[in-house]
Amino acid sequence: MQKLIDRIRELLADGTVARVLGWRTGDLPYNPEPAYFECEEELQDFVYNGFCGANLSKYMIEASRLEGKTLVCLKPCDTYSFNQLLKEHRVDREKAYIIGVGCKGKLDIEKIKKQGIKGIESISGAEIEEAAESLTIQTIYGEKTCAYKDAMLERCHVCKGKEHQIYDELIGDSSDTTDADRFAQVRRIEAMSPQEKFAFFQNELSKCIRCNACRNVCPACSCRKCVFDSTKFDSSQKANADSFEEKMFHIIRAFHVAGRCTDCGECSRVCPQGIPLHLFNRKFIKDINELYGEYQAGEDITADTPLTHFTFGDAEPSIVGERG
Amino acid sequence: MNKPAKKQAELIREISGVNPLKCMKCGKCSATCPSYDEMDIKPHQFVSYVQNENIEALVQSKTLWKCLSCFACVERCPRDVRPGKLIDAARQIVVRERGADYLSPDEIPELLDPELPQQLLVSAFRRYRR
Amino acid sequence: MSIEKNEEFRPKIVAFCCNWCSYAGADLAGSSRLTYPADVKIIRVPCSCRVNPMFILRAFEKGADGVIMCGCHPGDCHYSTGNYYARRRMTLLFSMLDFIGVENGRTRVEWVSAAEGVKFSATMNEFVEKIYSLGKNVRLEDLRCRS
Amino acid sequence: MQRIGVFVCHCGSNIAATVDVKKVVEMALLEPGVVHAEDYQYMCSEAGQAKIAAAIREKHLTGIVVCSCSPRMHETTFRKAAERAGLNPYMVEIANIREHCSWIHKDMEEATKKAVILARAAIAKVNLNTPLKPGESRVTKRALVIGGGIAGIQTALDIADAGYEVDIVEKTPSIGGRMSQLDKTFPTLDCSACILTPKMVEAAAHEKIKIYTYSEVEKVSGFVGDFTVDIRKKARSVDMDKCTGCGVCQEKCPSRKTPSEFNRGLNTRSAIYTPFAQAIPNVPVIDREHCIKFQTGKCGVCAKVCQAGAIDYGQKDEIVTEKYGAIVVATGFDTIKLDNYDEYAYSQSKDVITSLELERIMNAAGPTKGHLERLSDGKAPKEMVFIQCVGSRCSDNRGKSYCSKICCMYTAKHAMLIRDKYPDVNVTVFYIDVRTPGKNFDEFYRRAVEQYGVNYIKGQVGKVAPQPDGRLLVQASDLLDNRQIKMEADMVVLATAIEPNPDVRKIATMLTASIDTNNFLTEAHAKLRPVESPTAGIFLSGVCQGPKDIPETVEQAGAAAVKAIGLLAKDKLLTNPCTAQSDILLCNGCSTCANVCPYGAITYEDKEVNDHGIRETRRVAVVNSALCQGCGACTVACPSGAMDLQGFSNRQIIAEVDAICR
Repeated sequence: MQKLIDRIRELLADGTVARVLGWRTGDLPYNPEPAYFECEEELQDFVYNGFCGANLSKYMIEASRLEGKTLVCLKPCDTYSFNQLLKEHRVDREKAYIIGVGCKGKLDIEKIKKQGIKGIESISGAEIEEAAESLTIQTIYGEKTCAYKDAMLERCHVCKGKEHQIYDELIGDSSDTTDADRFAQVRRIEAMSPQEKFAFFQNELSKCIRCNACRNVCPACSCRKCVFDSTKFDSSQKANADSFEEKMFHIIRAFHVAGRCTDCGECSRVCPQGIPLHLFNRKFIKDINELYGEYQAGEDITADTPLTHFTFGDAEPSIVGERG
Repeated sequence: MNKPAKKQAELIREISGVNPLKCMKCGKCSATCPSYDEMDIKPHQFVSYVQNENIEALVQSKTLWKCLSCFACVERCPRDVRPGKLIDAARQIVVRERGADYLSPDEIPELLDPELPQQLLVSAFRRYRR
Repeated sequence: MSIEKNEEFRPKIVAFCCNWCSYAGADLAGSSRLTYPADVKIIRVPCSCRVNPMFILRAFEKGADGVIMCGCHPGDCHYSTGNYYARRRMTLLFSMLDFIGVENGRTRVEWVSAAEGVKFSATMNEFVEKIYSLGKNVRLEDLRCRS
Repeated sequence: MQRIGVFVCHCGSNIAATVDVKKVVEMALLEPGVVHAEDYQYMCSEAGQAKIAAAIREKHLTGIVVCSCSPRMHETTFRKAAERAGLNPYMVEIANIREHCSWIHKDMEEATKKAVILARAAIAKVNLNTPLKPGESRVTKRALVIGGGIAGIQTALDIADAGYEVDIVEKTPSIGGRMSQLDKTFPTLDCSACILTPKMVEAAAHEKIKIYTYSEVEKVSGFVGDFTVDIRKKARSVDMDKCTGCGVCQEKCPSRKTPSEFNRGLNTRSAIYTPFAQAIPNVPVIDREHCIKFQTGKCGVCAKVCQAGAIDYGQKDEIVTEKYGAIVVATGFDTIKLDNYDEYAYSQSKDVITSLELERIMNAAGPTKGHLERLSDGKAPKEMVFIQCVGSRCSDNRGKSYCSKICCMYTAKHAMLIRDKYPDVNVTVFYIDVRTPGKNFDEFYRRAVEQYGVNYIKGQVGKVAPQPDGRLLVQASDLLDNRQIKMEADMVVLATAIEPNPDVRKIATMLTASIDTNNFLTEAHAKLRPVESPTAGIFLSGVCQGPKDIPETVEQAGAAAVKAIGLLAKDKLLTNPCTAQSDILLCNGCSTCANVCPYGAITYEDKEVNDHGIRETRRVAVVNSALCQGCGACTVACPSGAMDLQGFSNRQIIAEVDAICR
């Protein structure tokens, strides 16, 4: 991290960039938050560790409108999102100085808590310098340990790879964390009976409190005004939510980002109710891959997006029923 | 050959992967065939027989054993009907029926004729190896 | 979800038809007096590519028991490519609905040309029959009800 | 809130016999916004329309719903009636209670219930309708014809005769096209040049026609009535104004080894050349790739011999930009390459030729001066074989799936001409089917058989094998006699499939005209609009739309001209107001919509917006309503809901859905 901070200082000092978009230490040891840094002093709070899961690319929409260049720290998976935004003309490449930061998998505090570790005071082992095998956690009940792998976010187990898709320079090493099948969960649900599927989603979606965190964090949900907030579509706003969007919110949202979602997994990470929202997106990705050929949003910004493209021989919609 | 003709025709279509209805009866298969004169049912007729589900006649025909499987007809058929594949499939049906009238490997040396094209042997081995 | 006969289940079925082919096909079914159940109500759209997946979700949420979309045959679109986009959108949407446990039989896409009155009527008869066999749609109406 | 009137038509007994129209009126009155409802025997009649007009005036209606037959039948009628009564025509909606209700249901109660719901949906929609006004766009009274073959020439002449200016853009150095390469034409055996040349001259002399030869369309922008086209005039290296067409340069040119395009490569031409004697314009071009001066810098013979001083080695390509109201595509065809058909030995023997090559051989101006002879040894053939359907009617990816349509007739022509001129030559035609629909066509074919003794055999040829003695072994089947034929021939002529000119795909993309998998341009309607492209202002002439013979091509060329004239005759065009519109405040500028627009109607502009007090410049989508045809693909692709379709808006359709499901 020191090398990263030194380089950031340098670029800020020589005026290459006007500000830095990174992570700031939060009020708890495991909740760093996205922040702008505009001067040397503010960098005191700069942090980059295993808990810096937040994808900063969406903030670049805003930063693209600011004076001068913004230095942004992007993890490998974040660069897909940045690329996708670039493709949609939502960010300005000229306004961004991208430091591709290394990633050894990001941590999920909920997974730590699920292991019965409570009253956390500090955590070590999350710094990215060390190839930490385990986390040492000081709690009010004493010291606990937890394997790094067991605390990793679901998305890191199915990581797309640690190669940055776009950057100005790279700092820090990455290590491969992929050890699971990205579509295993989707397949498991596909194999269920309609009754089971419905019960599963009804159970999950019933937890939704419509806090909109998933939407607000999603780099693909970058509309100036969301259709759910727009009167033009007659799907009313949160305040006077009618039943339509209450029920369909997540499906509509998934459809809106279909073909554009990079599977960054932020929706599931930020959901306070722990709903596995990424399943919707991944279902679309799996279908797109199977029906229209492998496609990874944000990988090649010149590629045709699956929903704005077609071939004469595309599968008929009846394939859904036929493949069982 | 106790299965109903319809079933067998279906089987031929299945084994060969050919839709005989695509045939436009141009006769290029028969024009192309090197064993034409030896055959009682000509390649283009073979397609019609499958279309008409007259399979009994096919399995009894000389054609089945005169086709060299050179696949010239398969190569040149403009409609992708591939008569050679149909003949091949009919042969498969016969071979699969135990006790039916087909050659055993022991009989072959005696039947070998120096005039016989090498290709025939090669394709025969290819087929009966299974 | 079996429906008992005496319940008098009458499904609500929404059919989106493109103006140039399928709507005309439905007109032809009408002028040829080819009957199909009155449960089907047609909404005219300029092209199948105008059908937003939201409309279909909206219909289900408002109590529709089945939604069918008809358009020109691939390659015959009045706007040349509209139905190709529609085909992808609907395939993905139907797959998603299937994924969350909504019976696939409740959604359907059929390509019907202006000359295919017979096909239009036959398709509607078939679809309605399917919806009768599936019964009332309850799942989409309350996907997010308390458990 | 709208003030809506509902008008329920009995359509005699067509509706009223199965739908209780009174009940529909009664129920309609309960719907929000409805202030008036009535029923009448025939709403489309004068009296019915008068009722609608009266109600509009008396009740100050802002919208109406007519429950009647299909909108495809009388929507225009009722819209016009409303307009006459002072109501915006787009405030009219039709509930189709005839084709979609009374005619298909037998039970009165059921049909009535459905009619009520259909009316309810239409009322719900009208509640959200807004008055729409068709836009106007101007018409540039000049047409562009792409391609200078018989199709292009005919279209241009017809348009010019109607008094409009026409430009022809032709890729090669001369107009004339394929027809100029033909020797005789079926079914009357006219000399092709004799009937074509006068047309070429007429076009060249016509004061309204301007011909750009050796030129290509480079770029097209704009839309119906107002296209802007860049034409690249390739450097001819000869000054068109100075050249007298004396031909001395061509005689003296020392570079003579270039295969002649006009003679299908059967002989050679000079580097400075006109494709054929009757070329129009009669001004040669220098083929720079083969010109010694251009390749080595040393020569300049043509400049030395040119009395007129017309040779200009320094000439450069020139881009001309012109405006047009209508564009006619007449790009024609070529024969397919025979690389996939090794069995016919086309590449192995000079004596296996295509039919188009035979045309050149038979032609007095051709490589053999019109003598039928083998190209390998110059000997006169005794046995000739014609093979039909080479590359046509193939579903195996080697050839084309369609029938090329002209081959049966030109083969009959060739066979007849050969038997007529060389009675000692045996002619055998191997065919799959002989297809001769057309006036005097079958009679023509029968004459070849009956009068000229051409031997027609049903059965395709399997292979053609060159023999050591130079003759050709033809192995075929005779399906009717059920025998295999092995015969020797001196020449084999392949009726090679035709395909659209390969350049047409590029042109179609420039014009956003749709094209099928075979590269034929798609017509707007297979039966009712065969010479129009679905893209407004683009018309199709000749083989670019599908295989055609000369009479059909000329017919279609005339039809395309009429359609173009119909457009040019208008001073202004009314545009369909049901177009997409983007809400500037919602638009993300993401370009998704432009990707799905088949008409290229969406562009992006940096626009100053005032978003609730925040002033900034944003990249936003702008729809050109003159180009937009209103399909709505963009509205669904748009992630933010900024794009909406007037007349079929999201809210309107959702209101209909709600009304039906209520």
